[in-house]
Amino acid sequence: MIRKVLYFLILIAFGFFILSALSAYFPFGENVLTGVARYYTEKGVKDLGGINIVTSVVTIYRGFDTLGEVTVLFLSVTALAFTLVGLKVEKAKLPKPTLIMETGGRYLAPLIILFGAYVFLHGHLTPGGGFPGGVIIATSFLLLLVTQENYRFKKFHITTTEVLAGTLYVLVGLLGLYYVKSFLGNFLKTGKPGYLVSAGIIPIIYILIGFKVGSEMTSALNNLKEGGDEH
Amino acid sequence: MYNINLALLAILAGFLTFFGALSHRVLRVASIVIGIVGTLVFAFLYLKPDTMEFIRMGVFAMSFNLTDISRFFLWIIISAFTLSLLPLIHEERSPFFYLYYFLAFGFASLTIMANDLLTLYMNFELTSLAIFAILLLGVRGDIKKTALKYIIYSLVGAYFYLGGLFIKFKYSGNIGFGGIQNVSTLTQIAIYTLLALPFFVKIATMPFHNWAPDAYYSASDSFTIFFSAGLSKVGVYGLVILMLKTFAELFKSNLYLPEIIAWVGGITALLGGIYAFMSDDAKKLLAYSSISQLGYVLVGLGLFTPYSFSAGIFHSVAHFVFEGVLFTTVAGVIHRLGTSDLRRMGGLIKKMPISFIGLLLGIIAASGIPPTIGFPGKWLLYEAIIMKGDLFLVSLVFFASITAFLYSYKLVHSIFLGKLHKEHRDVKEAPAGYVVATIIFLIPIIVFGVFPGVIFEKIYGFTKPVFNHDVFFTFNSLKTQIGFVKIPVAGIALAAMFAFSFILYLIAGRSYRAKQEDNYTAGEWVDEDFASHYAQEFYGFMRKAFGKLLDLSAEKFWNGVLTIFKAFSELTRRIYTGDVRDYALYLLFFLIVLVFLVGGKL
Amino acid sequence: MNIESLIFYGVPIYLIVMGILVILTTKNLFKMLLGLSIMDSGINILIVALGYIKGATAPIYSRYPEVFEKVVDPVPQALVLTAIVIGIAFLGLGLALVIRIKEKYGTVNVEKLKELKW
Amino acid sequence: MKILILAGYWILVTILGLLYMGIARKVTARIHNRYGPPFYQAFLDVLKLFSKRETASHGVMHSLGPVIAFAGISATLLFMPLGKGAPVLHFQGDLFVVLYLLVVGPLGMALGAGESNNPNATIGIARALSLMLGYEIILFMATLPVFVHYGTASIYDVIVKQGAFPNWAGLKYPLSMLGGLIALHGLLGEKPFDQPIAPHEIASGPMVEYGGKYLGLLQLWHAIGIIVETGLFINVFFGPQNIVWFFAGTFIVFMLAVIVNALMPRFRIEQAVRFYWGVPLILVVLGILQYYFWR
Amino acid sequence: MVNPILIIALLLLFAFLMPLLGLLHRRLPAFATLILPAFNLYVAVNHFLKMDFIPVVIKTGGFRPPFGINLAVDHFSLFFLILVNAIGVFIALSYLLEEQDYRFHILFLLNLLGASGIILTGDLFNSFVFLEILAISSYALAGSRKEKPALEGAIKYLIIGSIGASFYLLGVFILYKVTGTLNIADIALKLQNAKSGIVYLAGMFMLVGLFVETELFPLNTWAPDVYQGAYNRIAVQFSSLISKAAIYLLFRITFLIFDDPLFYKLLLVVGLLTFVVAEFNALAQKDLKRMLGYSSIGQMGLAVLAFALYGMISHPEAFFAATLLIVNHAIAKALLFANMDNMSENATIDIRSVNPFSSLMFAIGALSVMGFPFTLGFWAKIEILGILLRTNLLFLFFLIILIFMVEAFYYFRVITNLFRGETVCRRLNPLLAFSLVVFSIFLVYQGFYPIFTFSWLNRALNALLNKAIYISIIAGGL
Repeated sequence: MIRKVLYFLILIAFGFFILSALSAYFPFGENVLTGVARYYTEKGVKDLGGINIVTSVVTIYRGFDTLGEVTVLFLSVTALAFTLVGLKVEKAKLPKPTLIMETGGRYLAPLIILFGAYVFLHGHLTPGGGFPGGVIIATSFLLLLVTQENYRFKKFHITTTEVLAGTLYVLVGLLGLYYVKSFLGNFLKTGKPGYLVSAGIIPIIYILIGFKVGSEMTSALNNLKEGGDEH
Repeated sequence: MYNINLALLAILAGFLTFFGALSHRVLRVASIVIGIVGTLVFAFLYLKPDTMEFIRMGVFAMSFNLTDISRFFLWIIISAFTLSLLPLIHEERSPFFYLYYFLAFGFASLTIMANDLLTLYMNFELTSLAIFAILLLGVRGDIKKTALKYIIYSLVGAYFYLGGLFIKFKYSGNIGFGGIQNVSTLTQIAIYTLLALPFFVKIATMPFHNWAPDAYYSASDSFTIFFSAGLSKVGVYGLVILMLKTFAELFKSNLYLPEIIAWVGGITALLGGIYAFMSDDAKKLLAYSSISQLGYVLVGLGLFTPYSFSAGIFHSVAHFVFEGVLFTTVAGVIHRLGTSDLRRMGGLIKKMPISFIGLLLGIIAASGIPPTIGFPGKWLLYEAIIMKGDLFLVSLVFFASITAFLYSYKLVHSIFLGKLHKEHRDVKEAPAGYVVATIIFLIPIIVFGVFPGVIFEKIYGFTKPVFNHDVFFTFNSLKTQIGFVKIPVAGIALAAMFAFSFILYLIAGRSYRAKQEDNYTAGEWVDEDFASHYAQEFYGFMRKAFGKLLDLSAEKFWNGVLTIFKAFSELTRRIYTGDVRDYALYLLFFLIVLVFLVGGKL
Repeated sequence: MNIESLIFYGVPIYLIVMGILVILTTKNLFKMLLGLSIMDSGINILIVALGYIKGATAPIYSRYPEVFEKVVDPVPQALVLTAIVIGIAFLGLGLALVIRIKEKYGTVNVEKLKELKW
Repeated sequence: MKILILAGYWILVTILGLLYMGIARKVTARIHNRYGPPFYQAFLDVLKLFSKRETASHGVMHSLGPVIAFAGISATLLFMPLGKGAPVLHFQGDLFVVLYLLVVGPLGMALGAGESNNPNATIGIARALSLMLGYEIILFMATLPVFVHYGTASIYDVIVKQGAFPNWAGLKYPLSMLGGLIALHGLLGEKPFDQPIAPHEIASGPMVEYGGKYLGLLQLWHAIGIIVETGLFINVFFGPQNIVWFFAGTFIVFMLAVIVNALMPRFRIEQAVRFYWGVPLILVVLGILQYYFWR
Repeated sequence: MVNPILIIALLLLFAFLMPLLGLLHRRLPAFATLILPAFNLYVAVNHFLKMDFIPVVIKTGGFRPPFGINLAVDHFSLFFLILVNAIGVFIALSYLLEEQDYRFHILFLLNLLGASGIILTGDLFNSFVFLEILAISSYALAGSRKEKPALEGAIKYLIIGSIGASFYLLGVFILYKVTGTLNIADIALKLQNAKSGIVYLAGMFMLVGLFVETELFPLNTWAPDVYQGAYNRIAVQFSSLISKAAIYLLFRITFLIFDDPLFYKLLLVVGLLTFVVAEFNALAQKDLKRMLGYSSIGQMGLAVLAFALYGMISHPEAFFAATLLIVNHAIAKALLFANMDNMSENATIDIRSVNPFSSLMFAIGALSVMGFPFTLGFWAKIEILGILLRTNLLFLFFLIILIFMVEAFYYFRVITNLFRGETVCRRLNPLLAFSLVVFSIFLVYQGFYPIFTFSWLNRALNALLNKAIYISIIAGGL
C-alpha cells in the first residue's frame, strides 16, 4: 500500500514536471502552422485533389507510414494467430442467443457492412477512411459471431481477401514507382476536388486498406474465438 | 627463404603428424622424425639475420627480425623441441596432441622472432593457446582446472601487457622495442611492470607461479621436457629483450627497480626450492625446481650489472640443459612405471642405469657443483651480487641454492636408490628415444660446464652494446674484480683425487655383493619384500621447522581475488529480479533521472 | 500556465502516469496490458491536443474552393491514426501471449512469472 | 714438484686429522670421567678397517659412495690454504668453489648410503641435508662481511690482507665470528648437532651399512673434513700468517667443539634448524649490518 | 541500379503473399525467406560498390523531402543493411530443411523488414513505425517457442518495449512541434544552431525508447530472459539483427540531431554501466545461453561506450571502433548462438555432450568476442583500447581491461569444459553448419587480413561523418 502511494506521488510529480514543461513551451492552441503542416494545408488540395487533408497526408504524403501501419496490423494478427496455434482451450462459453438477437443480428450485419463500405469509400471527402471502415466491417462479423449460434467463417475467403488486399496495395505503390518514379506516388488524374471520383489513388488505397483491415480484424476475432488453427 | 618459414614448416609438420597419427603408428613415428630432421635442417641452413613484415596497417605492421638475441634463444627452443620429440615417439596420444605440439613450437619461435611489441603479443597469445590445448589433453590430475588456471594466468598477464603496450605507444609513439624518451621514471616503471607481467607469469615467478606445478604435473611427460626446457625461455627472452632494448636506461639509472626485481627472483628461488623438496610427486618436484632455477635467472637479469646479466642468461641455458635431462629421465621412469608418485618408486638403479646416470648428472648440475654447467652461472651470479654489495640478497640466493641439494637428493634417492619394489622386479631401461635424448643432453652438461666461455662469447655479443663492459672470461675461466675461477682445475683435482681414492679402494681387501635385505636391523629378521624404502614424508620433520611458512600460498590469494569478483557478480545479478514491475520501475526511474538531467535546461 | 493547457495537457498526462502506475502496482498481466493501452491513449490524446489551434476546424475543406477555413495541424492526426493502430497491434499480441501464459502457467499473476531471473 | 708438495700437505692433513680425532675421544672420555682410548686410536682403527679381508657392498653406488666422498673432501683440501704462504691451488679458486666442492663429499656418501636400503642411513642423510639449511647459511653470512670488507672472494687474499694478530677479521667482526663459530659446530656435526649420525637412535645413520675399507675411507674423509672445515673458519677470521698458526688455530677451535660436544645433549632435528634460524642468524645479520654502517 | 525502395516493397509483398505461398506448397515460404534477404544483400552490396559518397534520396508519394517520406541511402546505412541482411541470409538458409509454420516466415520477413526500414528511412516518425514493426515481430519471435521461459521473456519484453516505444513516439512528436518537420535531416538542419530545453527532453524520451531496443542498462532487463528463453536462431536475430538495427538508429540520431556533450556523457555512463554489469552477471551465470546473452548485452554496452567517446575526443576513430565492434559482435554472436543448436537443450556452462565441430565453432566465436589475436575481434579490441587511451581516462582504460579479463575467464571456463567433454555427436543441420563455417572463416580470415572490413568501414564512416553533405542533400530543398 505504502509503495503504491509512493509511486503515485512520484508519478504525479513527474507528470506535473512534464506538464509544466510542455505548457511552458507550447501554450495550448496558440500555435501557427509551420513547416510541412503549412504546406499540406495550403497546397494539399491542389496537389492531390482530396479535400480531406488528413486523408491526403495519411495516404500520400505519409503513405509510407500507412503502409507500415497496415503491415503492423497484419503483423500483429499473424503473430496473434501464430502464438495461439495449437492452443488447447475449452470453447468460449457464449450464452445461447435469443431469437431477437439472432434475427436482429442477421438483419443488422449487412447494413453495418454497407456503412463500413461507405465510410472508406468517402475517406477522401469526409472524416473516416480505410481504418474506421475496416473496423466497422469487422464489428459486423463480431455481431454475427456473437449472435449466430455455431457460426463459421470460410477461413479460405478471409485469407484470400487479406492476401489480395495487401498485395494490391503494394502493387499500387509499385505502379506509382513505375509511372511517376516514386513509390506510392499518385499516378492518376486528381479530378475535381469534392467529388467522389477524384483525388487520384486515395480512394483506391483506402478501399484496399478497408478490405485489409476488415479481414485482418475478422480473422483476429476468429482466432481469439477458435483459439488458433492448425494450418 | 624467410626465417618465419620455420614456423610454417613446424605447422606443416604438425599437420603431417596429425594425419600420420590418424592413420598408423609407423607413419606417426616417421612424420615425427621428419619433423625433427626438417626443423634441424632448416635451422642449420636458413637461420640468418633478416627482417620482414606483412599486414601493414596504420602504425602497425606485423614485422619479424632475427637479431642475435633472438637467434640465441631460438636455438635453445629448437634444441629443446627436437630433443623432446625423441621421447614423444614412444607416446601414444590423440592426433591433435601432436598438432598442438608443433603449433606451440611454431608460435613460440614466431614470438621470439617478433620485431615489435604487438607482433610479439599476438604470437605470445597463440603460444599460450596452443599450450592450453595441450594441457587439455593432459594425462593426470584435475586437467580442466589446470588448463583453465594456465590460460587465465597467461591471459591476465597478456592483457596487462596490452595495456602497457598502448601506454608505451602513447608516450613513445611507436610499438617497436625502442626506448621511451623524456617520461617520468615512475611512468616508465609502471609501463615496464605492465609489459613484463606476462613474462613473469611465463617463467612462473612468485606469486604468479602456481599454474606451473599443476601444469607440469598433469601435462604429458614428454611435453613437459619442452615446456620447462624450451617454452619457459620465451618468458626469459621477453624479459631480456625488454631490459636490453626498451628499458636499459631505466634500469641503469634507477636504484630500486633492479633490486626489487632481483629480490622477487631470490624469493622465488628460495620458496620454489622449499616447495620442491616438500612435494612428494616427481613432476611437481621438478616443476618447483624449475621455478626455483628460473628464480636465479630473474635475479641475474634483474640486478642488471653486466656480470649478473650474463650470469642470468647463462643460467637460463643451464636451466635448459639440466631441466631437460631431469624431465627426460623422469619421463622415462614414469613411462616404465606408470606412476609419478615418488613414494611408489625406488631401487631402480640396477634396472635403468643410463637414466640413473642422466639424472645424477642432472641433479649435480642443478645443485651447481663444478665442473658441471650449473656452476659458472651461479658462481658469476654470487660474485656479481657481492660486487653490487647487496649481502642479504646473496645470502638469500645461497640459501635457495642449499635447498637444491635437498630436493636433488630426494629425487635421486626416491627413484633410483633404496629398496626395489616387488612389482618393479622386471622393469627395463627406458625406451630408446628417452635414452638417446638423455645422452645428448649429457654432453653439454659437461662440455659447457668446463668451457663456459663458448656461451659467454655469444652472450657478450649482445650485452656489450648495452653495458660496454670488457671481456671477463676465457674459454675455460671466469674472472671478476673480486674472484677468479679456472674450472678445469677443479675438474682435474676432483678427477685426480677420485683416481687416487679409487686406487686406495682397489688395493684394500675385496668386497662381496650383499643382498638388499641383509642389513643392520637391530637383530630383527626382514624377508625380501619387507618395505624398507624411506620415501614417505622424506623431509617431514621440516614441516615443524618451517611451521607457518608452508601455509602461505599464492593460490589462496588468487582464489580470494576470484571470490571477490564472484561476490560482486552475485551482487549485480540481483538487479535482474524476474519481476516485470521492477523492470518497469527501473524504466520509470531511469526516465525521471534523464528528465531531471535536462531539468536545468528547461 | 493557463487553465486550458492545464486541462487539455493535464488530463492526457494524468492518463499516462496512471497507466504507468497500473503497470507498476498490479499483479495481473491482463491489467498490466490495460495499463499499457491507457498510457498509449494518453499519449495519443496529448499529441492531438498539442496539435490543436484555437477556433480552427478539422482540416477538411468541405466548401472547397470557395472558402479556406482555418484548420488545425493535420499531421498530428495522421500520426495518431498510425499510433492507434500500432497500439491495437501490440495489445492484440500481448493478449495472445497472456492467453498462452495462462495455459502454461495456469495463472496470470506476475509474481508467478519469475522462472527467469538473475 | 708442486704435485709432491700437494701430496705432502695432503698426507700431513690426514695424519693430523686422525690425531685430532684420537685426541677428541680422549678429551671426551676425560670429561666423562672415563679413561678413554689412547690418542693414536684413530690410526689403529683405520689400519684395521683397511686390512679387513672382506666387506659387504650393496652395489656400485654403495661402494663408490665413500670413494667419491674421500675424493671430494681431498679436492676441497687442495683449494683450502693452510695459512699464509702455503703454495696450494687456492689461487685458482675462491670461497664459492670451496663451498661447492665441500658438498661433493657428503653427496657421494649420501648416494652410497642411499643404495643400501637401510632406512637408518637415509634418515641420517635427510637429517644431514636439513641441518645444512641451518648452518650453511649462517656460516656463509658470517664469512660474507669479511670477504666484502677485504673486497675479494678468495680465501687466500683474505688471509693475506687481514695480516697478523691485532687486526684479525674475527676481532673486526666479532658477532660474525661468533655466529660462524656456532655454524662451524653444526658443520662438524658435534653435539648438539649430531642428529645425522645419532648413534643411539639411527645407529650412526649413513655409516650404518658401511664396514671395512668403506668405513676406513669415511674415517679418512672425516679426518680431512675436520681440518678443512675448521680451517675455513680459522682462515677467514684469524688469518693465520703461517702454517703452524693454522694448525694451532684449527686444533683450538676443534677442541672447543669437542668440549661442547661432550657436555651437550642432542637437539631434535627441527629444533636444531630452528635454533640456527634464531640467535645465530641475528648475530650474523648484525655482523652484516656492522659491515654496512661501522665499516 | 535497383531502387532500394524495392527492398522494402518486395519484403512487404512477399509477407502479404506468404499465406498463399503456404497454401501452394509447404516449402515455398522457406524459399521466399531465403531469397528475399539474398536479394536485399545483392541490392545493398551493389549500391555500396557503385555509389559515391553523396547520399541518395529516394522519395515516396512523389514529394521531395520533407513533404514526403524519403529513404536516405548512404554508405553508412548500406553497410548496416549489408550486415543485417547477410546475417538474415545465413539464418534463413538453415530454415530450408525444417518444417515451419508459414506465419513464422512472415514474422521473420517482417522482422527483417523492420530492421531494413529503420536503417534505410530518412524520416523520424517512419523510423518509429519500423521500430514498432521490428519490436512487435520480435515479441512474437521471442515467444515463438511457446514454452514457459520463451513466453515469459516475450511478455516482459513486450511490456518494457511498449512503454519505451510510447515515449519514443512522444519524443518524436515534440521534435515535430519544435521544428515543424519530421525529416531527420531537416530537423538536424533546424536544430543545428539553437537547441531549446524541450529538445533535450524530447531527446531523453527518444533515448528511452532506443535504449530498450539496444539493450542498454537499466532498460535491458528483458534481454537475458529473452536470450535464454527463445530458440537459438531467434537469439541470433536478437543479438545480430534487431539490436544492431536499433543501434544504427541510435548512432544516426545522436550524431545528426542530438550532437551535444550532454548526450555523449549520458551514453558514456550508460554504456559503461551496461558493460560492467552485464559482464559481471555473465560471470555468475550457470545457463550457457543466458551467459551468452549477458555477453551480448555487454558488447552492445562497449560499442555505445566507444561511440560516446566521440564526445570527448572528436575523432572518427571512436565511430570506427564502435562499428567494428558491432560487426565483430554481430558475426561472432551469430556463430555462437546458432552453434547452440548443435548442443544439448538448455545447456549449462559445464556442458559435456557436444560434438567436436561445434566445440571448435564455439571456440572460434568465443575467441573472437574476447578479441584474441588473429580474429576480427582482436582489431576491435585494439581500436577500443586505442581510443580509450586517447581520452587520458587511465582509470577507465584499466577498468575495461579488467572486464576483458572477466570475459576471458567465463568464456574459457566453457571452452575448457567443451574440449574435455566426451564427444557425443548430435545431428547437425548441414546448411546451418555451412553458415557456421562461413562465419568462422570470415572471422579468422579478417583477423589475419582485415583490410576488407577496414576499407568498407572507412567508406561507411565517411558517409556518417560528413553531416553537412547529408543535411544539405536531403533537407536542402526547404
